[in-house]
Amino acid sequence: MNHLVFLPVLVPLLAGALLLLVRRALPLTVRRRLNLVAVLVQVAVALALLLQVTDGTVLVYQLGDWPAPYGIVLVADRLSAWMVLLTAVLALFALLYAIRGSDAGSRHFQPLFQLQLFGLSGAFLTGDLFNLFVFFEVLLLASYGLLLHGGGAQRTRAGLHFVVVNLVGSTLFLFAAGTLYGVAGTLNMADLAGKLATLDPADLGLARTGALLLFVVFALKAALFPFYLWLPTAYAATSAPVAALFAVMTKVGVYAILRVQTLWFDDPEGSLAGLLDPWLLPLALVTMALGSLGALASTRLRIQIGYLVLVSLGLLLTAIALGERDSIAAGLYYLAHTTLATGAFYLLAEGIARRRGSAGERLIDAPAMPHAGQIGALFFIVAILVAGLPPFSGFLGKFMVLRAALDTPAMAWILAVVLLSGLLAIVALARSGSLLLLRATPSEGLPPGAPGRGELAPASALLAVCLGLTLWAAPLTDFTRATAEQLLTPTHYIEAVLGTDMEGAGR
Amino acid sequence: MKRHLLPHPLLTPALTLIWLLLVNSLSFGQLLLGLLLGWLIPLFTLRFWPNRVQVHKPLTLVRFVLVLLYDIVIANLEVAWLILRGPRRVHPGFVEVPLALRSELGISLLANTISLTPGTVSAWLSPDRTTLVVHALDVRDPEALVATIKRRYETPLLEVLEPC
Amino acid sequence: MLECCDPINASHSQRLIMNLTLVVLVPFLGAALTGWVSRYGRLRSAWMAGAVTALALACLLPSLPVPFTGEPLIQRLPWMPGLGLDLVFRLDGLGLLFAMMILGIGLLVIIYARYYLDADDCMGRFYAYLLLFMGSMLGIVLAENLILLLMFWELTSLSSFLLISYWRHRQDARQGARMALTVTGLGGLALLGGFLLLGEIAGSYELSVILASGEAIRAHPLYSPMLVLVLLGAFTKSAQFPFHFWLPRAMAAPTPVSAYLHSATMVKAGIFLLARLFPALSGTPLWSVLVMSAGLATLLIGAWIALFKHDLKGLLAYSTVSHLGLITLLFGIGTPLAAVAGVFHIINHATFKASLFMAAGIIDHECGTRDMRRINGLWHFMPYTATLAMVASASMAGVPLFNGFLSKEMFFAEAANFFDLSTWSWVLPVTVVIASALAVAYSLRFIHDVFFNGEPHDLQRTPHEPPHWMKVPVEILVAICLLVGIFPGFTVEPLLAVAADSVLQCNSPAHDLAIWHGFNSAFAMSVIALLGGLLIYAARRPLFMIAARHEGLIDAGVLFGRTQQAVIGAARAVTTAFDTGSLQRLVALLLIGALGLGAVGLLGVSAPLTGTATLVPADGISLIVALGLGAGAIATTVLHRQRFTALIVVGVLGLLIALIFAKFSAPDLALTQLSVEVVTIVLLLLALYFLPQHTPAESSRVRRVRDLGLAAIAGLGTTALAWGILTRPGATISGYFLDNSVPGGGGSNVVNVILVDFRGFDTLGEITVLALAGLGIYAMLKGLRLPGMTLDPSGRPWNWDLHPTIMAALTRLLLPLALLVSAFIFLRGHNQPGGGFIAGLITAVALIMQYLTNGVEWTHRRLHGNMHPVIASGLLVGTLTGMASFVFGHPFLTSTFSHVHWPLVGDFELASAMAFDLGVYLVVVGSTLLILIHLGLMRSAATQERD
Amino acid sequence: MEALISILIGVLTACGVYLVLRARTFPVVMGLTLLSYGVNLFLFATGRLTIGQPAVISAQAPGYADPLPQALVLTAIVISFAMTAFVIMLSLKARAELGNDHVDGHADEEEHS
Amino acid sequence: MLEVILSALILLGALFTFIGSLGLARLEDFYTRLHGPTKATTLGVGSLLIASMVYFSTRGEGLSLHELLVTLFLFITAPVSAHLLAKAALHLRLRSLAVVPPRAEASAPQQANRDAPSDETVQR
Amino acid sequence: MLSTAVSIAFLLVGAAFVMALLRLLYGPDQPDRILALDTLYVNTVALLVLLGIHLGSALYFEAALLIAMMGFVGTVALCKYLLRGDIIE
Ligand code: NA
Ligand code: NA
Repeated sequence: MNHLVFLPVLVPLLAGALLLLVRRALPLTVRRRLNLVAVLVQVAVALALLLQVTDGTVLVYQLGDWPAPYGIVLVADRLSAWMVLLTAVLALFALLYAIRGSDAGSRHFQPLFQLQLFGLSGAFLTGDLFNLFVFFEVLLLASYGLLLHGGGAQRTRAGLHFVVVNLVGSTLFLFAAGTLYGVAGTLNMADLAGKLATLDPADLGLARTGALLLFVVFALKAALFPFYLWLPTAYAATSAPVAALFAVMTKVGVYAILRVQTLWFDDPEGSLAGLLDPWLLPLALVTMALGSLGALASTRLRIQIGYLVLVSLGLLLTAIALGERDSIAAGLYYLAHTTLATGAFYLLAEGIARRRGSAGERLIDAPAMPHAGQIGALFFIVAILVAGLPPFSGFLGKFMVLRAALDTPAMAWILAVVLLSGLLAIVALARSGSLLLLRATPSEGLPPGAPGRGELAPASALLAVCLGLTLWAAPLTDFTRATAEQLLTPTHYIEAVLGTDMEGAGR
Repeated sequence: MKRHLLPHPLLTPALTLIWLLLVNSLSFGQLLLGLLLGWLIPLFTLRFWPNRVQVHKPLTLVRFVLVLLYDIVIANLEVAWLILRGPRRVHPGFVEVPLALRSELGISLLANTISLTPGTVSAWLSPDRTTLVVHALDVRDPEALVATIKRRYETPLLEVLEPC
Repeated sequence: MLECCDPINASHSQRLIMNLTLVVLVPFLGAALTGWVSRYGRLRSAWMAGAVTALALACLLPSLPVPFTGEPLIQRLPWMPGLGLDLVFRLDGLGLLFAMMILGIGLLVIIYARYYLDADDCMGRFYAYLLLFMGSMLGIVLAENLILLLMFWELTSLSSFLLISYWRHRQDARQGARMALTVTGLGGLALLGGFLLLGEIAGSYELSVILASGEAIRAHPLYSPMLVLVLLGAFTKSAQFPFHFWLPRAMAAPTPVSAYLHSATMVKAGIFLLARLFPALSGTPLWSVLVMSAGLATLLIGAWIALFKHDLKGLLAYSTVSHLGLITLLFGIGTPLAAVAGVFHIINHATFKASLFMAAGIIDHECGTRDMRRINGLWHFMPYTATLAMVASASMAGVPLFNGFLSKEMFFAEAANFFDLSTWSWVLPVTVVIASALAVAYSLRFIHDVFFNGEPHDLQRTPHEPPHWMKVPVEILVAICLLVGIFPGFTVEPLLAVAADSVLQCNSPAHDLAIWHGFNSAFAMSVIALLGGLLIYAARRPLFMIAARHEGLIDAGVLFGRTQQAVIGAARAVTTAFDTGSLQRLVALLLIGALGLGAVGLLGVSAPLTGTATLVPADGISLIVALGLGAGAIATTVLHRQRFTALIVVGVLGLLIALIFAKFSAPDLALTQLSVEVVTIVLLLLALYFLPQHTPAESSRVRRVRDLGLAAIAGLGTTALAWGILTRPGATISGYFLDNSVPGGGGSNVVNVILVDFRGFDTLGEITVLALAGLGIYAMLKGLRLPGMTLDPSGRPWNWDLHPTIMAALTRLLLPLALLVSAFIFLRGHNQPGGGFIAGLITAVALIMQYLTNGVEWTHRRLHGNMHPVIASGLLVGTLTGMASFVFGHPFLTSTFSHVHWPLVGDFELASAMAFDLGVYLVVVGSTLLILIHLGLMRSAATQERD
Repeated sequence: MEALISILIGVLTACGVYLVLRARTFPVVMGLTLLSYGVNLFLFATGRLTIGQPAVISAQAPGYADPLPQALVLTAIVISFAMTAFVIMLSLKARAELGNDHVDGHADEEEHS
Repeated sequence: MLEVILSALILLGALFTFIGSLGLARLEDFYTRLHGPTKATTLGVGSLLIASMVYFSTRGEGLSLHELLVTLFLFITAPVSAHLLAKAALHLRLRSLAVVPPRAEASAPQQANRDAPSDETVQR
Repeated sequence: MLSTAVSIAFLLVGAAFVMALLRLLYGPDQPDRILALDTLYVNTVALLVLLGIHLGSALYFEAALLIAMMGFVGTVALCKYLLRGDIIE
């Protein structure tokens, strides 16, 4: 049994529990170092896992040694490993930022951070629908804790909204999972794939409802229109490292949509073939459009970033909705880009806000900031990344998605929305950039307590990773294309999970 | 030291007995387990229950319990009849029972006893714990009720818990 | 159609040396270097920028001869071959021409700017931006791949944004920069769309392929949208009407920037694109109509407005617009000769306009203003500069002996040829002549108004000749104007020919660059234009008055500003219309989405809702419980504004639910539900103390009706789902659990075995959630201060009795009993209803009971309040138990159990799952107590600060 | 019986939905509680209704209820308990930070009157 | 015979459970209603638990006495609940058919009792 | 005979439930409702015991035991709220 599949879940869980245990026993600096070591280990583990699955093997880990579909399995295919690595990398930089001081305000930052990673990795790796629910709850609750640390009316309100709407979402998840279990009698996602493909026509209505409700839940997590309203405020309300880590949280929803889309709804012979097709693309496009309008309308930088996240999510889901090998490959490349770039943007935004005195992140005039040159350059680069302008990964991803969209019937729509929302994003970022960085009243010097240049290092490093995404786009897109191929031929996944002699087992 | 190891000598066998009741078994293994728990739990709860309870006249206690059970049955029948006849026939009233019992546990047990027998509920204890106000469902003669309570319940409790 | 002769054989010559890549990359790297060296002295950055440009030129030199062989040089560095996107560069005549202009004029601008910039302007930043721009521009003209071209195209937009906003303290600079970025950004995105389509049509993004497949491209059904998108890109970049307005506003940039961007480079990128794709896209009616009309309109409008600009740079800017229109028009006409003329005018315009901008910069620099109404008679102050400027203006006006005349003659000839007696064909030559007359007029104005026309008005300082080296670039450019104008055959002809060849993708038609072609229609038009220009300038005063009256009537820039404001306003409106910051709306939208899609799922197919299973008959007690539950739920809803009352009813609901679980064979669930219920009630009560006791009636009627509707649909929907499932015979995987629970899991309570074994991982996640809730709440409590109610809800003081004696005394009695029960439930859980979770809750409740009845202080003296270690060790115990199986090479959480026989004691079963359950127990106890205790402590914390 | 349970699930859900849509935190918490009752009952119902056949293996048992949904409901109960606790706490925090218990933190007229 | 005893016990228990709730529903003020549940607790549930003990003890699987525990718990807790309810009702001054002793309704202990000897459970 | 007795008992306990539920809904005061809840706890114990006898299953015993305990805590907490507002102080 290859324990490597399990390690991305185990490492943060153990680390989280340990950090909780030593909360009072060890000084903060030691705990920070422990945390950092754990995340570094996590990155290494994720990398090792990715290398193991690059050749197309699907690694299955049967928890408790119970075979699927009876026990819970963790499944690492290219997609899962990609997501886990992405999470770990993002977490590393978010943590590097946090341990410079912003974690001190929280009573439980260290364990919550690790448990959030536990939830994220678990959600990406699990092959069981109900277990996915559990991990959703883990990562949500961890994120609530992280979101709410520190006070402030805005943060509390955003947190309340975020929590309540997600709780309603959790209820929906249970209704959906229950319905699918009621019809198909199983919870393993690979097993469900087989059962849902060969449904008794009489059960079709229920199964469709279950699947569509599940889609609603995932769409909520992915902040798809019309369920996106929670995102900008929630992301804007939290502290920078947490917001950066949140950048991967919506991707859990995206991941889940991609997973079920390819696993359940892609087989043209299956009973539920094309179930999401009428919805996913239009909603993705509307999300993109509204996101770009929101970005233009924002009066605060972090709200604006939130809306820009929506734009990127729209593009991402467009790529998934197209359902082609190339589009999914493009989407997966873009996913990595947008996650890291968004993370960097949030880290940078706090740096900017802290240098602007009382104006903070509000898009109004403020005294010129110290180190404006460095910040300006970083802002410029991150804006280019986020707006999808050349020459960086954002452009490449967008280009690839559009290229894949070309021979589809909705081409005109996709082109129109993507290009126009891109324009709006440019306008919005030019506006905020010139307000934040160009239009300054004379400098008042460093506000008291503001950090030095070193604070910008994690964001810079994340941008460097994005540059890496650009330079090594070819091998990366080779990988994402292989990932897409693997996703579009789910039989391998299903066989790996259920074993080949599936017919003999069970009932 | 002894007190530390076995804080409530009565509690251990009681808990062991209850354990055996719980598991519905008399096996030696369960007895051992019961003893273990009966020893561990008082150790843990020692701080919650500092004053040692001493039962002075076990026979009186047994008689008290039997009387109580008998009273419960009788009172049940009486009150059932009252209820079935209809609400117009009841004559409720509050009576004040002056207390001879001093300990918290004693007063509490008395109050519980009163409440357990249908027709009376101990409703209020004065702040100085000298008077227990009892609500009775159908009281024609308050003094008699108070006397009954003191005689049938308080006296045996006094004998068992506070003999001096 | 292209009257193409023998096409050039586009064989790709691969060279090992990647010098083209270097040409493009050197400025980028140089930009960083330049910015860096400026720390060590501002002038060093100027030297560095010059050196970088020279280096780039040097890199280009070895390849200079290649285009003249007639074959383009193509160099490829693989990047993303799978996407058809490589770092592939191409050097042909057109690219060479442009590269030379970019580098050559770039070098001159660098020299010029060294003297132009003030001491407090950050020079390093300026040169860094300039080099960024230069590299991007070189990338455009040398790119072989359209997507690569586009990337550099966008980089020019971005770097020009930086250059235009260089004086960031100036509002016009910021606005101009943003406007330029917006318009060119729009164009860039359109171009992306166009290139995507073009690549799709041609099957490749490489120019070699595209230029060779013009026929196929023009015949493709996607040709029209593609062309429109590409032209949109070209027109916005080249400031063609109606996108011309950004260019004059970009004049807020330092003049060297204008001299560079708006003569030879940035705006020429659009023209370059027209030339580049000319063989592939031109020759269709659509091309002609779009390109000609844009060119013509721009030519005329630009010239007209230029005449009336009082701002020196404004005049030059609109003149640029007009000349760009001219070149566009030439490509629109589409004949090979017109294309040659277009290429020629690109060169000529670059030289005279760059020199004019530089001259304007000198004037601005010396006078402190650019307002021609104040600047007069500079001839007396700076005769040398005046001479240079007048030569360049003459070239701009198309006066013979200057280079502008030559290309304008070719232009007139093409315009005249266009006239073929068809109904509207006269429009072109006539308009062209009018525009040229206007050009003559504004050139005249530039000369007369600035250098003559009386004395200057209130200038800040007395102007004089600038430093010598500031004039050198102008001298060089003016010299080129003259040399080309007089000796075209010796100077420009070879470069023009090779450039034209590559534009046409065939050997360009014979063209004679002589100054004198005889008395032909072109000459006549030239003469008319010159005379007309003189006339117009003579009549300038009434014309100025007319113009002043209509000023701002149709200002595309203002229109753009309004449009942008309108778009932002609309964006605000749309955004706030959706995002009202209302949770109720958020939840309602989620519910509407779920209900809608759920309905689609259920009603979208014709499947029966009711299944075929045999049903369980209802019995009386179930009916009563169900009725009670339903009534209770409704009562909670109806009474919800009386919060405490609603809370009591919720307690009943939990009890009845537990009863239903018990009734339908789920004792474990009943136990769990009961325990959770009580803890929840305690929790709600703790919270209610700090909240209003009543909910105000504040929902509007509409809102209530909407919510009732949603609620009703949700109720119907879930009823339907439940009914559908309950009436179907189930075929599930549960048989496996029943079969393997005892032999495989070592427990006969299958539910518990599932929880701690089959799906133990779920449970691990679940206790993590519980732990997280505890930690999250604890974290949230920090600094939280809330006043509780000082009076009870009916307005009376609270009861004096904190801890009623009877209650306190008896609940102490209960503690050992409850703990015993807890142990019982824990130990039997694997085989009978129970388990770690319920046991944990019982323990927690037993302890909470102590808090309830004896108070915090009393209990805290007896119970250590720090629950974090308990939670942590619970999590660790669970995890480590799971990890124990690693030792035996089994996966996480693999359970083991064995029956141990001890003498006397009997059979004991030891299962690893019990250890796991212990972890569950600890987390439950720890978290529950952590939550409740700290919530209960909140009021005491409000008065005295604790941890 | 199936109809009874189905309707019950519907009623609980409907009441939960209505309360979740209220403007004050406390009713929302109550609504979430009712919703969790509804969904737990639903999840439980996916194992179909069986009377008197708990999934405790014994020789005499005539049959067994589907244990899996029960286990799922158990997990769901615990999770929703944790979540409820969290929301309750959050509503207190909101009350402290926002000065009232409106879910959006609006101070409204009725609060003053 | 066993069946008869069982049936009688069951019926008795159910009957008293019912009467208790009937009292709760029928009686006219809170204090009198408070007496109802005592019936359900004591004789009602008591009889049923005895019935259960008898029933499970006579099925050949050994003695079943753990029902006694339920009784024990109920007998400790039910009176305390009743006491607290009455205390709350007095505090809230609910309508009473009987005359309420004035000091039992007081929100604060009367002055005379302030100095009464008390240990930790009494108001400071 | 036993099953008849159990059936009648179910009816009686069911009727008891109805009574308590009515009191719960009708009130009129909060102590009335708490009392109704308390009564329902006791009635539930009765019902579970009956159910155990009816189904011949001892698996309901723990539930009955737990109700005796949990019901008490619930009632105490609710009463304490009425008396003091702050239930843990
Ligand atoms: Na009584
Ligand atoms: Na003038």
